[in-house]
Amino acid sequence: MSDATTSRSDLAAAFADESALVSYVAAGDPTPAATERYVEALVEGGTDVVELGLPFSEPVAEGTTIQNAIKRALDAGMTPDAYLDLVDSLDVDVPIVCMTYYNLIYQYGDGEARSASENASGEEPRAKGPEEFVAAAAEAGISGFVVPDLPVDESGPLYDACREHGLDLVFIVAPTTTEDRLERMLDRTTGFVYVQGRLGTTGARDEVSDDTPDALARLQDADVPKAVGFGISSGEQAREVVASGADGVIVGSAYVDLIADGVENDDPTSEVADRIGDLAAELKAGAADGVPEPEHK
Amino acid sequence: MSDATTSRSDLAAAFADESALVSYVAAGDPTPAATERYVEALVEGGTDVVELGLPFSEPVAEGTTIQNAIKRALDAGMTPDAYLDLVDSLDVDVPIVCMTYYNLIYQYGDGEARSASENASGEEPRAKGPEEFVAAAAEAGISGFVVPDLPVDESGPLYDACREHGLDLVFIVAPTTTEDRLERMLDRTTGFVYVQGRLGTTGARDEVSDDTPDALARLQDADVPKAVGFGISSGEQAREVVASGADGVIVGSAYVDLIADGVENDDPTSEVADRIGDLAAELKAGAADGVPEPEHK
Amino acid sequence: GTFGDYGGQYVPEVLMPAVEELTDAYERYVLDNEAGFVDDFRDRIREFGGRPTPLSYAANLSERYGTEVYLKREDLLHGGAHKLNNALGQVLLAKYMGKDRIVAETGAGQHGTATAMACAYLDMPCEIYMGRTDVNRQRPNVFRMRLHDAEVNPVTVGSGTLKEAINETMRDWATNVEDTHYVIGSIVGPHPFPSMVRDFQAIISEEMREQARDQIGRLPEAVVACAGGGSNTMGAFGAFVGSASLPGHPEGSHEPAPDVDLLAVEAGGSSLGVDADEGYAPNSASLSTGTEGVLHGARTKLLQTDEGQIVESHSVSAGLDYAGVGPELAHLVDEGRVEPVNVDDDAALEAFHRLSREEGIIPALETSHAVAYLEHYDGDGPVVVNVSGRGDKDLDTVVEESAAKDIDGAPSMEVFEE
Amino acid sequence: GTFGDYGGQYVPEVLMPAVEELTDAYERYVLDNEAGFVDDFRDRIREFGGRPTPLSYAANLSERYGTEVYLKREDLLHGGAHKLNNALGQVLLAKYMGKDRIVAETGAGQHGTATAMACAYLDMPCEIYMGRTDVNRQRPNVFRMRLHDAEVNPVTVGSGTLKEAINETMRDWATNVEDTHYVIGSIVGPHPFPSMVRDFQAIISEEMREQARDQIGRLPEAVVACAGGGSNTMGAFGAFVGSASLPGHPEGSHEPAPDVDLLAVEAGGSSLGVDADEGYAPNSASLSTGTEGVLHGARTKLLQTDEGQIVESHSVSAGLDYAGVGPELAHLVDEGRVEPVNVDDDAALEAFHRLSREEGIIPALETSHAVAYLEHYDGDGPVVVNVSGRGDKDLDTVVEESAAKDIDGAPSMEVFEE
Repeated sequence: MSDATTSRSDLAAAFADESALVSYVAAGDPTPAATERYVEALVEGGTDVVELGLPFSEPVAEGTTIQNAIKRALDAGMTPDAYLDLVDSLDVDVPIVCMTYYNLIYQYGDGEARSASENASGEEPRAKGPEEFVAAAAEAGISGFVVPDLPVDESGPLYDACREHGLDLVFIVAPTTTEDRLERMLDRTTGFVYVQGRLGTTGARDEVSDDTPDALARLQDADVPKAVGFGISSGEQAREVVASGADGVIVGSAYVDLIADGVENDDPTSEVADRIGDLAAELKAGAADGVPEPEHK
Repeated sequence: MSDATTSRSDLAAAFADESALVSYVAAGDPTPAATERYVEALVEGGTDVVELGLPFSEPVAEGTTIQNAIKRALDAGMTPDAYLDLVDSLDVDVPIVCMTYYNLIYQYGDGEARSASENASGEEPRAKGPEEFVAAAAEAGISGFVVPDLPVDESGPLYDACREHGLDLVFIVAPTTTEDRLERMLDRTTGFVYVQGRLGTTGARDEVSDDTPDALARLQDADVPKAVGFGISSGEQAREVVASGADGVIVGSAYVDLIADGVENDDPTSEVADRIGDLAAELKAGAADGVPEPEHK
Repeated sequence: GTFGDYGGQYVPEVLMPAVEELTDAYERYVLDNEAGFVDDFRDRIREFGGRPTPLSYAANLSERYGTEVYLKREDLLHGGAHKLNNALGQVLLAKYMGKDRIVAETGAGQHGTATAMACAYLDMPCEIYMGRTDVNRQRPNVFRMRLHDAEVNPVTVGSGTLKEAINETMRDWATNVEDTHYVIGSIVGPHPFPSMVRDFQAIISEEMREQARDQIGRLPEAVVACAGGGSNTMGAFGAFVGSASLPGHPEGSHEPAPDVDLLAVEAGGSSLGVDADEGYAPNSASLSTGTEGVLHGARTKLLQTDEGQIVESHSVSAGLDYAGVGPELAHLVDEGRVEPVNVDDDAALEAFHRLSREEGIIPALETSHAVAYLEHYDGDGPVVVNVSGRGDKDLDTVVEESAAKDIDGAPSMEVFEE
Repeated sequence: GTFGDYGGQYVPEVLMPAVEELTDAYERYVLDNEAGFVDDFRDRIREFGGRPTPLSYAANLSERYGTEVYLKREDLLHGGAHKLNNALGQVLLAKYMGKDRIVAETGAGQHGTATAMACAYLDMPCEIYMGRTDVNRQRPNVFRMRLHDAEVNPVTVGSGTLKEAINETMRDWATNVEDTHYVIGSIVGPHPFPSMVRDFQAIISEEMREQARDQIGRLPEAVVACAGGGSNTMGAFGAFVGSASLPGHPEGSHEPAPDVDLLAVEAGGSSLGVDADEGYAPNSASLSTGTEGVLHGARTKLLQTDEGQIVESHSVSAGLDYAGVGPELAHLVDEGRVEPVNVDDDAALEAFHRLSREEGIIPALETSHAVAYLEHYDGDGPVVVNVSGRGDKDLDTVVEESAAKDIDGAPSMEVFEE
């Protein structure tokens, strides 16, 4: 995606068919080249939005599967700059959302930390903050951000930077989110809203949470697309979630499980990519099946 | 010594030549038969008084040498009754002093402890106390007692029992003993007074303590013989002590070292007995050499 | 919720309602003593915990340094460290809030033990997350937690130490947030934790002030405390700074006392700085050398790479071995109210031996850093050192390290050589 | 110097002048507070030792037994047990007497540690005698003594345990009697030790009475304490019996209180009785089952053979593992003032787990015997249990024994199994 003109309309537009598939992998797991290949497979399989993880050393919102993916990526040398290079080199026609933790975004703008040695002259370091990273991300072709450790009340600077660069900021609505918090989030969320389907952390599960219909119901008046994540791993689950009223599903750990298996068995990247593409296709088909008949609308 | 008519005059009489040798071994170290042989050797070597240890499990006044002797004797089964049998069977013509700790003397009179099982009928147990053991000891041929953990102030019952049976009670005068304690001890000590030559516990040393002359000087007016112990192991030391004014020397650990060597090397009892006899002879000769010329008296 | 630029609430949305509920409970029960919560806490920390802990005059150290040295004896608190002040406060608060399950992280096991203890006492189910590496090397504390009937969950991710245990506890909390309270072990995490933990711990400095008045007749010239996450530090400083607020304190005992020097002693480890390539810092001196960032719910000073990845910290003292520090301390350092200093592993080991030998008190290795700083203290005194905990837990480490490094003043242990 | 028929001064003559000098010093400094000795002691045991220790209400045990249970928390005293009351008192007295060297015996190492601590604090050279067997199996306490700069002398004679260590310390004292004070660790030995140690320890029951009045509004119905040599026992009973006398106590706090039941819980070991042929008793129940005799300076109740040889005692708790008992306790039992009871090793282990699990307090194995007796207590309460020490020192033993014997209520330690 060498073209840096994506805007938030891209993200919302990706949900036009009401059965969008948002697919997550961690950048650099296990190598940047593999990620590039996996992203292509995801898109070929029908992915509408790629959520590309920028690995952070303390991924508190992730379950074991994605923690391990992040560890593999970090051990292989993934950095924010390498991430942006990778994004820049992607040649896919769907929007890319950057999923990461706030400290990486925050540090990128830090003249002090980035060049402590160059800064011995004593000049005032530039202030830290999200602006630089957002600018660089926009330049590389990112369409938006999901930052799980940045609740709405702390999101001011990042929100402002996203607006300035035309990027979407996606908030996660949790099962525990209160009404007044929901209002504050809906005031700021653009692109889509990330509906956390269950308590806890990310990770593939066998069944859709019973709470999903209620979670969607209270969002029915929201004027952004609603994508449900946390625990979805099969076409059937995707169908069920979309049938419950979602505009899309977010899947991550199910792909990462395939990548982990590939690493474990030393499978060729192309084989793993095929499996990933197949899973994406299954999920996309399931999601499409779940779209209610027109008369139900 | 099958004759039970010894009296305190026997003990005092043993110091008639002013260079008495008092020799200690632990009864039953390593067997009663060996002890019998060693006692004979001691007497043949010139011993004037045999101090025969009745082994107690907690010999707080003894140094390592005699502690080990006592352990050997206890491990081989020595008991107060076996001790009395041994004394009874000794055939030597010098007085025997029983050296032990108070609890053994005290328990011997205890109907309760001796026959707890026979006493289930609930009859009042006999009172504990030294009387029974003193009576039995007198019967077996003991002439007196040295009880290192029985200071003069606690010695009333044993003193009374000894008087009743015509036995001597020997007190130990320590370098730390105060004048008023010394008076109380001299009121009760009979047979001889045991002058502790140095602080601490029993055990052979290479030199006579510098304090010995002073210790003897303050006893010069006492009308009992004065024997010095703790640390004497050679004829030269014996000479020196007697020259300092003692009426005799007490030696224990030096003999016990020979017994321990014999046990260690599995030497025949007769060989060990010979060494013991030789040492006794050396000590006796040394002590005799130390007796001042008549004109000095 | 912030201390200057530091603090805040950087946690997943799923936890935010719990954090808000906790903030409300903190304000009502702790700050306003609703339902007599603080009275209850004060009674229990006295009767169960053994407060007040004494302020001991250290005659031999005073002679050595030519200045009056006093020791605030948190080593005598139940459990052997200051940790119970906070653990008991939070578990009791969870009970008042109607929570029916407790989770906590632990590194060396001190906070886990204190939490398990408080839960046994207050009859609350308890699960502790602890890195697999730490489980294996801190067996006595694992025994203690299990004896108090706490579940101990080994965390096998990463290096299996404190940072991973915190992450995993946050994940449990995110999963069971409705009925579970997370007892954070230091003045870190999202608001209200840094303020709340400080308030429970500041009972230390509240007592210090009263005792100094009674025993010395004046406030100390300086208070010295070690700083890892910083709970004993803010415990020792809180009432002097004036930020702490626990109702029911003696009059004036929480007034700002700007003339009292406050020295936070960090773990200098084997050397300062961060090795970004290795993702490793051979120290835990985030106040002295760290840079601003966001970790575990708060903006604060961190040991991190240029990119913002958190590095593995190091200290001979497991309890100081953390890449972050409480946001309030970071702020107080920026403000100049608290002076950050540091001593290295060897100096801490020497101080461990010095206090053991000269005052009859075996300090925790954490505390030993504070004691070590006395070698550099150049004020007139009186100076109070916060003895944050006892060193029984550190005996094996100290004996091994002292022999390996030939530490000055370490006694020979040849009594064991037959 | 005697308690009925018990007590006395059965020591070698070489020690008698020292014993007399000590008796004089005891009467002047302790009983008459000459030179403000007792004031000094009270100040130091408060500021250095952490007195008063709390009286904790045990809500969960109270519910279990349907009676109010309180715990007197000597586990919170510096060093982790009541031992310091005595050690500090005696080392301070030795200083007042002008002695310049301390010796002491130790079994499991608790008294040795307390003495080493007090000596470090008061700057007195210190040598501890400890059986070779005990040195090898109580490494942490040996570490602690060495860290406090005490010499530790392993005793290789006999079984290498407490009895031999006492013998050897008496030998050292006999050798160095002029400048050395022997800090006996319990209410045993020749007069004035049993009385003096009781007086220093009775600060426990003095506080207990004051605290019961404040917290319960009345004296307890019963006080329960474990009994080995008996120092924590007489510490817990002394002020109720009325024999203890330390000047400066609150009015009335040492008056005889005949309505308070006093229960001394001995170690029943694996079974009662003495195996005379083996010279072994599988218990340490000298008060319940021993016979009168003379040991270590005093006439008292002993575990001995018919002939009067002292046998090896046994208890899972090293601190109760002694063949004798303090003469005053023997007398109080004969008088009917103290009731001797006993619980076996298994019951003590169960109680160890019960207190750890239900009240958040890990007791010493010694203390666990007292806690175990609550299962048999049939009074109306309130009952006070003297928590003589903390159980950190016993963790390994308890974990091993609990697994080996499948003790009821012991937690699984499978967290260690990977």
